Amino acid sequence: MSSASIILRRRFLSGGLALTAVVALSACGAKTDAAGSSDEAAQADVSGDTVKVGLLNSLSGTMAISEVTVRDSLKLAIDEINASGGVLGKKIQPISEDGASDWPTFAEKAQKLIKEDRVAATFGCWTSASRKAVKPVFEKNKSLLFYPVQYEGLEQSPYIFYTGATTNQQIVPALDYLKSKGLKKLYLVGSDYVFPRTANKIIQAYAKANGMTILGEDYAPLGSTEFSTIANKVKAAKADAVFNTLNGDSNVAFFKEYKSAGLTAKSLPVVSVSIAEEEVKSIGSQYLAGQLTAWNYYQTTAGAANEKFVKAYKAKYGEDKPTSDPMEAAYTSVYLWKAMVEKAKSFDPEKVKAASDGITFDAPEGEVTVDGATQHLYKTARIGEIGTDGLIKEVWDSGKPIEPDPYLKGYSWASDLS
Amino acid sequence: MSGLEIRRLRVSFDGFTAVDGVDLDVRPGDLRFLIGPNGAGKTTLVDAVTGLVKAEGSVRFDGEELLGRSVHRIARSGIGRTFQTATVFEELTVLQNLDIAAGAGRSMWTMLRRRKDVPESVVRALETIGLTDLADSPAGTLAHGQKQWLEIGMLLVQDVRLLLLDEPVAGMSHDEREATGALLRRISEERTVVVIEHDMDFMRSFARSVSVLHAGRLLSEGTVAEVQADPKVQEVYLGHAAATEDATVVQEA
Amino acid sequence: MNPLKGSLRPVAGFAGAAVLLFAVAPLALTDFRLGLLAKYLCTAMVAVGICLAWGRGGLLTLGQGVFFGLGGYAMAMHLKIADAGPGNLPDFMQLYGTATELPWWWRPFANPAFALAATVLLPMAVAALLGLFVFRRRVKGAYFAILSQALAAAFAIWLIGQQATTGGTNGLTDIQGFFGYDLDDPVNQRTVYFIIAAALLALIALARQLIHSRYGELLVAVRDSEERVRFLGYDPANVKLVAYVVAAGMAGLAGALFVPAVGIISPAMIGIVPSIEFVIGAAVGGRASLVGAVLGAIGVVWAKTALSEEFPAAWTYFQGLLFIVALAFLPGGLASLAGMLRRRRARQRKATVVAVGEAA
Amino acid sequence: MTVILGQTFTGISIGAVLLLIALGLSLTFGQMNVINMAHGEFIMAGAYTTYVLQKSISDAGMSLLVALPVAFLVSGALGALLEWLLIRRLYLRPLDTLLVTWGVSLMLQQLARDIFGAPNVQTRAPDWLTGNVTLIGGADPLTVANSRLFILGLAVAAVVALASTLRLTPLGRRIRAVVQNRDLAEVSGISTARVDRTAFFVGSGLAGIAGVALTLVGPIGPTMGTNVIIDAFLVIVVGGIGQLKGTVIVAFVLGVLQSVLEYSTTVSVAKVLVLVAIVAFLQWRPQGLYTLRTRSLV
Repeated sequence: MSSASIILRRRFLSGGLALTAVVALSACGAKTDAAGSSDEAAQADVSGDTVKVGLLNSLSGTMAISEVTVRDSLKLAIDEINASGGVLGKKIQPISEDGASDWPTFAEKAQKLIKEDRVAATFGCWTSASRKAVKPVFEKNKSLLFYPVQYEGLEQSPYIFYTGATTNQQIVPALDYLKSKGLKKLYLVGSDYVFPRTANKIIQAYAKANGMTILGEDYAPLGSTEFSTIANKVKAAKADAVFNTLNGDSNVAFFKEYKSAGLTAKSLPVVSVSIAEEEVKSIGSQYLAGQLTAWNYYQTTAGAANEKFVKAYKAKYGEDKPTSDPMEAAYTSVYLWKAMVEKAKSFDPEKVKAASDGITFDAPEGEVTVDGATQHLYKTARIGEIGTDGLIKEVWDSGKPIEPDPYLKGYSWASDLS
Repeated sequence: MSGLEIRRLRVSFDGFTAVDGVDLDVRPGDLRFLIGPNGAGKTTLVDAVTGLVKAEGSVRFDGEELLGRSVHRIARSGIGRTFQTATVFEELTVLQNLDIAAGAGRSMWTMLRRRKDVPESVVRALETIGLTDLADSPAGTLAHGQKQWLEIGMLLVQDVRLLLLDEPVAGMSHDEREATGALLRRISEERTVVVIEHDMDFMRSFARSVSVLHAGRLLSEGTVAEVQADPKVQEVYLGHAAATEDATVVQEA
Repeated sequence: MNPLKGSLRPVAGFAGAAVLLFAVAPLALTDFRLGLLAKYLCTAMVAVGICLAWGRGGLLTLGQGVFFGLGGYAMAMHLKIADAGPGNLPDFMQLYGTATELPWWWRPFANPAFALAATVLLPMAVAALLGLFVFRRRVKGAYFAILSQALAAAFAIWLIGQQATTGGTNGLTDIQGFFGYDLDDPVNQRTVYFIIAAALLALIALARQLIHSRYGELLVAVRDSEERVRFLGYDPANVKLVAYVVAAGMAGLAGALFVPAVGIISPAMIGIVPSIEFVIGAAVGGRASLVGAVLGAIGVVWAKTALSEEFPAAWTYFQGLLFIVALAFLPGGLASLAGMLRRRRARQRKATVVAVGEAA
Repeated sequence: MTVILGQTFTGISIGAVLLLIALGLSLTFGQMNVINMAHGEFIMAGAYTTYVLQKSISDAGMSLLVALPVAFLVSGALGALLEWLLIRRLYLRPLDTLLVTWGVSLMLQQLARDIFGAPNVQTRAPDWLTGNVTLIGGADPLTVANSRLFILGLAVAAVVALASTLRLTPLGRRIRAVVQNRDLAEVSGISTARVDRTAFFVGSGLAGIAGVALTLVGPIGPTMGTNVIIDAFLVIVVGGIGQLKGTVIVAFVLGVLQSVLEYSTTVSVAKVLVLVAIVAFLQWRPQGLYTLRTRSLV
């Protein structure tokens, strides 16, 4: 990052602040044993016959709803790998930490995993805010994070692998789909945080270039559950479709209000990018049947790999537990790491990174390939329709995996975005 | 004219008039007792004078209008009161209670420093109210009568010119009453004192003048003897101890 | 009572705390754990203010997150500008914003002196303004507590809504330098810890002075009987205002120092829940006792880290239980237990003296 | 014109939800001066009751109607239990009650998570509640959702029931006596402890009913209570302690204000503006819209 270079690598000691003279003395005294080693990147501890990896998810707080499922599928993948011999002959020992839906806590726990537990890699984070909070921690300590959730793009940290979709693998295909169906007047509804605001900026730019019009753009605070006014606004705008980037609880209230306002999937379809099988279950297909979603994976996605994944997941966690896109991306991320490590023949993050380009995996969502340059995946975009049974049925896919383009450099209309 | 001067005082709550056009004059050096049956408006009158409740009319003390001022400004202009139930700062010591009462005019600088020595007025007040030995005990541990004395002591160090005392001897033993009465008499030589009291014996022993309130109005005013001779007062206090007997007691005193 | 002992005890206490914080902790703890301790000490700084405002003044400040956040954002804004370098926008503004230059209300924070002063003065000014409105109109007790909570919620919502200029839910992250010193360097991290420890001791000394001053006595008087104080010629609104504003300043300083220690400030530190969490430590340790409040705050956040590492769900139960036990059954907090023990010992000693006296 | 009317109706329906949530508080906070932060979790208990009942009663409409009294009993029992275990020890310390009940609310949330799982659960609304009624036809029809009308009706019924209970029944007279003068009530032979518990039972039971109503419009999950509790307390604070009419008026006024502001600005801005309006209002009337006047010192 350019900003880092501006700072002189000065130390308080050489700065010679009179105020801290006494303090500095004891800092010197204490420094000798610890500082020497912590100056360098924390070394992963791979000396034993196990290798530790960190699982960093919110197990408490508002985000626990979603993140626990990710943790569960990470554990599933680890169990499977351990059962088949582990990685480089070592069993994986997962260390689970609770980010508690609080971003500074995420940063703290990331540090703990890297410095105290000396994990070889960390898997987790859900919200962009938690990822932004831990990003400097992983970069400074030169340790790897595998981030399994679709996100707003415009980021490329050298120490993060993004196994969820970036915008050109989810939002742009969804817009292409709407355009192909002749739905050109859109209304944007989102939760007030980074992903929806950035997504909507991209949608605005796309619309401008593709002859679509945006009739309105509304944000509700995270956790907001009163949507009657927004439903009124949507109804009055007379749009062709709604693009929904709401998160969590808000979706429940929004769709209940949507139906109450007399709006249906037929009269005014909603495309959602944060509603997966788990959310469908909590909102109810009564309110959602017929609405559209955009993801890279559904529980119903065809293929032997997915059948195996769904079966294993349900066997481990319960027949009524659905699988969803972020869970699948998390599951996949562990296998990708294993493949990278085996290719590099080392747990060293730099070697793992160097080995990453071109790694493929037959994931439940279909084949994915790591793009070494961006550290994102080639993924297939899929549009699904929510059925009355609560499952999502695929109605369109991109045919082949789309090359990740986190900064949308390949799209001329997006040149102003970053 | 100086002292307390009340004109056409009216206080009403939600349509109920608690004080209804009272005129009252109390001069410095007086020891005025305010009596009347329950609900006569005695406490409300004191509340109005000290700014606790809104009132119409006029209340002047040493020529200054008090109505409309906030409670603490009225207190600063030299008017202090006690309450029916003794209200002292239970978690603070006797000394701290008095010190706070003595210090409304202190500068910010003084306030932010520790109390190094005990102010002269506090030492005197401690002696006056006889609590010198208990100066470092928390006020919450005092006996009921001692708390009431502490309240009076707080008024003394506050150096108020008008003291409004609400039933100061309620719950005190006979000796304590006598001591309190003597104390009030001494205080009233330099200050104006108004006492609300139900205890007729106490009133007869120590009052210099008496005002009788009834149903929010002033019923009668004068010396103890004059008031007790007033047929209107006898009517209000019907069933109370015979007026004639009381009158003789007063004459003896 | 032995007057010499009375004056020496706090000095000995401070010296002991200083040795612990400046010598023992840095030697005994790894860099990571020392960093955590720095974070805990920031919470303790907030608790010092809460002890003053709530323990002594009876003002249940359920909005300390707001002042913590104001201090933290003031500091982080300066550090972000400094990180970006002259003429550049902070990274998140380039990413999410449309503006090509700093918003007007960011610009003064480019000046380090202004930013440093603002970390304390800004929260104090906001507290003064709010307190003036609220205390003058005698909004108190429960009303005040609920208003504080609503304020915390509203401030968090507002911050989140201004993504282009405040970083939204992300907050201000990835802070690299602290007045020219690289925060990546463990020695500098250590120095940040020392600054925090020194600030905490200074705040404790300041609060101690206030508590033992005449003002401190008056504050307790206002807490126990506001109306009575008014009849003594004081305006209780001003008395409360001072405690509230000082507590806000302390929270602001804590927020400001939290930023270099943790490298992030976000709305997650501001809303209703974090604001209540600031109070719990003081409540558990003993709201009216400085030592109790500080140790309580450190203990509770430590327990949170320790317990949530092992059993995340159990932490929630434990936290709830802490609140219930501490407040319903031990309103003086753990500090009152120490007091009870001391009193019992004193009673025993007295009994011995009496017995000895009788024997003689 | 349709917009203004529409937003007014929306505001009224928001107000009805707010009223239903705050109504129980007007008894426990407003009358008894107890700040019960776990009130939100009693709402949650009501919502989960609906969910559980729907598993055994498959007809959505029937289960909803059965849920109303059952949720009242479930949440009421929880409330009475809380009162007996903790709150009765704390009547003289309202601020400590706030923090203690916040601890209770944390534990209840975690309990719900352990029993029902962290994700939200779904209930089905009966068909007769998912449609809407057209008030004004035409190109821009003004419609009101059936669910919202149902909640409005429920809120009105609950207010009438509570008001007449307080006014007409012996229980109500006892509650009012205890509110006005606890000591006097005690010496007049009223068992204040029993009145307290009964009042808490009723107030918490009303939260259960609010929970049933919320299943129609919002999510059903462990944190659903915390989302609404502060708004509900604000309604009581602005309405004035001890006055049912204040609660009713303020709930609707805040509802309309919120919806109008939301329409003309954004949800976030509206929320902040409403709070500013509340602070400003308290400058004018620090004790709320209606107050009980007493002559006590504190």
